[in-house]
Amino acid sequence: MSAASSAHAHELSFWRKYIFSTDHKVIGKQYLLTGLFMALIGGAFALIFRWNLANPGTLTDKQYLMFVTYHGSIMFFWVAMPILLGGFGNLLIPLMIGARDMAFPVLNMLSYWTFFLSVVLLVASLLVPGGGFSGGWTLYPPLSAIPDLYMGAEPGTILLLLALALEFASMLMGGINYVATVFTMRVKGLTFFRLPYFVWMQILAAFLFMLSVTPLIAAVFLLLMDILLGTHFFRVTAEQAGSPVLFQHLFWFFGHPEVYVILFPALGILAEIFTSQARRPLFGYRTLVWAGIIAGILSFLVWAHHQFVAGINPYSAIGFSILTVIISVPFSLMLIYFGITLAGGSIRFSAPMIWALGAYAMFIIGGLTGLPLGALTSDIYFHDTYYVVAHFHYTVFTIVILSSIAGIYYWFPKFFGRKLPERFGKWHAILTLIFYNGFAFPAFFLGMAGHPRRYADILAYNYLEEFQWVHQLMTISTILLFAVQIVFAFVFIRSIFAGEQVTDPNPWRATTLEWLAPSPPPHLNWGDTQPVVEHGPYEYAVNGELAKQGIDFLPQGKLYRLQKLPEEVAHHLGGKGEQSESEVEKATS
Amino acid sequence: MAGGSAKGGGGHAEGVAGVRLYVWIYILLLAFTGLSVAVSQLLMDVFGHTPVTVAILAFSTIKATFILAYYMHLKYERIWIRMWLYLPLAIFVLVLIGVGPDIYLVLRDLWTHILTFAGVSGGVHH
Amino acid sequence: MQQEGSGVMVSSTSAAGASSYPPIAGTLPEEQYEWRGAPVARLAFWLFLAGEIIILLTLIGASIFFRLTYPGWNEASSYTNVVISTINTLVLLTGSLTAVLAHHYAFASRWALARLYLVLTMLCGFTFLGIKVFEYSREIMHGFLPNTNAFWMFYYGITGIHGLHVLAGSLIILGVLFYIRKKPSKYAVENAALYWHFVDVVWLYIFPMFYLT
Amino acid sequence: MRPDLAEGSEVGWLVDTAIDIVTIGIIVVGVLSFIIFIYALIRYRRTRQPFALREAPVWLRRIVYLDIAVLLFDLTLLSFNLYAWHEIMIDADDQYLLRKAQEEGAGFVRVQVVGRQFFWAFIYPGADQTFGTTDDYTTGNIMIVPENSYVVVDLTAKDVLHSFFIPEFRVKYDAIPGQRTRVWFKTTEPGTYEIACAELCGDKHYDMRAVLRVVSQEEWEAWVARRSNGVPGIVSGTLHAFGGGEHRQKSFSSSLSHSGSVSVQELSAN
Repeated sequence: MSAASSAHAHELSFWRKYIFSTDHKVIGKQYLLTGLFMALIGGAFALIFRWNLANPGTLTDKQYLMFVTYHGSIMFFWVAMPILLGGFGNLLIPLMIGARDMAFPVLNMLSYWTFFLSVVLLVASLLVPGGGFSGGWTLYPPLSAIPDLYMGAEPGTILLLLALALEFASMLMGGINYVATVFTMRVKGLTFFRLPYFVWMQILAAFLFMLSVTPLIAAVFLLLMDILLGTHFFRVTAEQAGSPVLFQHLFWFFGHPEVYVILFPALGILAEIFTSQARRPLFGYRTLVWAGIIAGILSFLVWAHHQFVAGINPYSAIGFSILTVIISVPFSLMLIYFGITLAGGSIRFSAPMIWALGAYAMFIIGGLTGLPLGALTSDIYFHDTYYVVAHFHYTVFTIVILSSIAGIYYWFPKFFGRKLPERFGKWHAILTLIFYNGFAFPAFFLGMAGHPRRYADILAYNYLEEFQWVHQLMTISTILLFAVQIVFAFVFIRSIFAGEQVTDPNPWRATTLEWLAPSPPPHLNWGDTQPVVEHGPYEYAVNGELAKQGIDFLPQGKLYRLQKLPEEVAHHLGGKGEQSESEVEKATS
Repeated sequence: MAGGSAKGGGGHAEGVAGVRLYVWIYILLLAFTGLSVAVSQLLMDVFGHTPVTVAILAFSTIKATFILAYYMHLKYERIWIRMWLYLPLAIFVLVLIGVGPDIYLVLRDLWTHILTFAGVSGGVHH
Repeated sequence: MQQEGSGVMVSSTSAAGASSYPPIAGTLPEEQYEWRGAPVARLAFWLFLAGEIIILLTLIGASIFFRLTYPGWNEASSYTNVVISTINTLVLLTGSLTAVLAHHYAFASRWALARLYLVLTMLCGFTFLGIKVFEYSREIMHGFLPNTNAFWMFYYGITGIHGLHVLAGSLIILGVLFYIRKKPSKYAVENAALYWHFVDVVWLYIFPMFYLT
Repeated sequence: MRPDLAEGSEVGWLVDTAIDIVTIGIIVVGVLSFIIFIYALIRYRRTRQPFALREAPVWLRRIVYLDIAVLLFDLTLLSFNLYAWHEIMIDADDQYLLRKAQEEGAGFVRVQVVGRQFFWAFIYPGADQTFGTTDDYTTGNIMIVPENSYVVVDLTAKDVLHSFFIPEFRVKYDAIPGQRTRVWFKTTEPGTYEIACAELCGDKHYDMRAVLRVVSQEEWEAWVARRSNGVPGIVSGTLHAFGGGEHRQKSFSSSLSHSGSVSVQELSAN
């Protein structure tokens, strides 16, 4: 480090500090806010097409399918991934392992801006002539392979595919960064089996994503060739043949692990909240870690259960069905162990806890209702009906919305230095749960009635006509659900700027390392101190001396003051002092 | 060996493999390339298509092994790095096993039925 | 070595380096972030390479299925030019040799030689691309287009994506050449070389699959 | 909730039983887990239990064995599914079904179904009982099969993926361009059912509706005779008998315009 560069560093401009920042916390917040904003857009799309279902004919058929498609794509790739991986991962991983930043800060920044570019392309794909792609978020060819012929939206389709590719690239950068960071930058004393469960889940998710997404990237490349160059990898003409089933395989080889990619961080969030709010060590920590690893491995072996009636070999369907049922074992183990963590605890019904409990309960429903879909014969009837819709909303909405908002309520004080209102949080949770069940649960009955998905107008069918009122009920619930989230959006923004200030860096009296840092943590996180880990991550309900003093937990590590600061920290601290002086000058002059 | 890292934080390139070894491997690679071309051009008619293809792919695998082991230093790495070669190969095999039976059936049907069945016009005349 | 216990301060001056105070991204010598002998740069780059390997393997696997079932494959593949592709193979292999030599000299801190060999590798890359463009134009003039049949679509798809990788590898080397002027980094050179070798290995399979058989 | 099962449908019975077994299983487990969950929340709330227990009781530490029970439970639920899948998908090749039909004295009909945007074409072999000959007969959006017969349906698609779905018979399988897939079902009594498309196939996906008419043996023979004389097989009256609300009729008649004496050329024209 030369003197020249140190002179520059403490005059970080607005752009370097908030926009093109390499600080993991700023990048995490960027991901989080972008994700939440996209969640509003995805939710609004859901409202629009649900309105059409309650009042058929409001939208044209193409518009209806376009909103359905973009709702799915946005919620998976531009909401779930940025919030759970980009947002929480970036915010928490370095703090939880006691590092000062990610292993590759510049790569981290690039990851966010690649993601941002993908958002721009996504929006552009909606606005180009012909409108957006409307062939479903699964992109099945041949419908997507000749968009001009079948869907009438070639530019939109190409842009959507490019946006997807960029999103994958950005998340790959993030995943590589997470794994490299956790493997090499853990603080002294932090062995692998002392990592908080959340960090375990994040790196497992990163592994899963890296190993599963690449076949889909290849498939998207081939699909783009089909569209642009007229090849026939996935489409069939009278003279030349490709295989639509091949795309489905490559898609679901990614698609199934992808669900776990977003599920694992959500389970990590639940583990953190359950332990600190029930004041109890995580039951069977090591077993839970192994369950996660086994579930991750198994997730590569079950993909074809999405294709039981899609023309695959009926013999291999049997194998995939059995493996699918086996994968319920590690997940039921996780749920049982989380339950045991709660039972025997001293449960505080705080706002994040209510969200987390709601997520847990909904996930039980989501997990169980997956069984009729994984069982191959009942899947014949349920395939591509509203039963599937209900099932994946019980899993994915739980993961993406309930767990994420639980995490937001839980870690908001740490990262913004202010609180989200507690009483509002409880009402928010309860109302969200009610309206969420109001739209998701009736879908089970529609699925039982054999109502296929993605029908713009069910009045075309005799046997479906009587269910119109169910759609209206679901639409009303969706509107109310969305309204509650809009209120939350306002409260969220207000709390960032004008919420109640927190003074205690550890308001939940939690054990993991991030609560040792000041709220909000400064650049390079630990200042002139440094944590050293001495315990496992969940030392709650401790006995002995501390308990007599009314302290029921043992922080995972202790902060030590450094005698000699690492060069960059010293430089940064010096810089910070000067900067605040200059701010004072500015304010007074 | 910068930094004095006793566990060999990456300074493996020297000492274990020298320039001479690299050049020898290069010559080997060239020899196998020549062999592949010769076999494909001369022996295709003698032994038939499939055996020659298998042989040439075997030569390629030998060449790839040399590059991976020496040029990419996997021979000197521990499992934590080598894993990133093995895992993709495992995934490849996995996908082949899962997809193979279906795709084989599908494509076999496709090419044989493409003219008689997929286009209705091909098979039915009125 | 730091002693635990209340009041004992941690010193960051000890020789143990990374383990006595936690790493600060971008401030330590690179080899001090490591996990069981794997420096973080190499670990991360192999993670990336794993993804790349799967992409290429997926494409090659798909081409295997089509080749097994498409009756006209062998006939179509006999139109590709063995001479040009053999020259290209030699160019890539030579690039691999120079890349590994650059790698070698970078680790020996002989930067002038490392730079020279990097430049040679990059020239190999651009030579390859030039020959490839010539070959493509020749084939297109003969009327072989990506949508001609199953062979040609895979030919253009896989060699095309491989060509993009060669381009990327050459540009990475160019970037590394600029980067090590300011800050000599053996891991930057190593990763550029690894990428080159990976591209080379992929070609070793493309060459027999699309040209020789 | 499910539409009434078509009388005597064997596939339907298998699928329904598979669904019932799994559904009852998950409802029992779900209700039990919710009871335990809510009990735990009430029992271990902070006001009643101010201090958490650090260790779980010994018997709870053995809970990992519960997972073996979970696996057994899952496999039990799955077992009937596997049996049914074997019956529906694997065992049932043409010879098997034909033999079965002969044993039961039932009829045996083969139909080729071609899905295209947004339209189902049903191709019947002519008197020679083979497809691809000149006497094949095609109907559009209406499928006519005789009562008391095994119906084997060969599926394919012309342009994009479709999925052939008859809710009352619990029959569903994708129709894939260039590939032939197959479903079968057994009819017992005359009746009228709906055929839907269950795989997103474009704008009018929801409108890709066809009618399955199971007719009496006499009517079937009369229809076969009429169609071999070149008379349009379907009179619109049969369709209106199916009718219903205004909206429905409108939607159906729009697709009806393709049918009647539709020619194969018209169906296959791009």
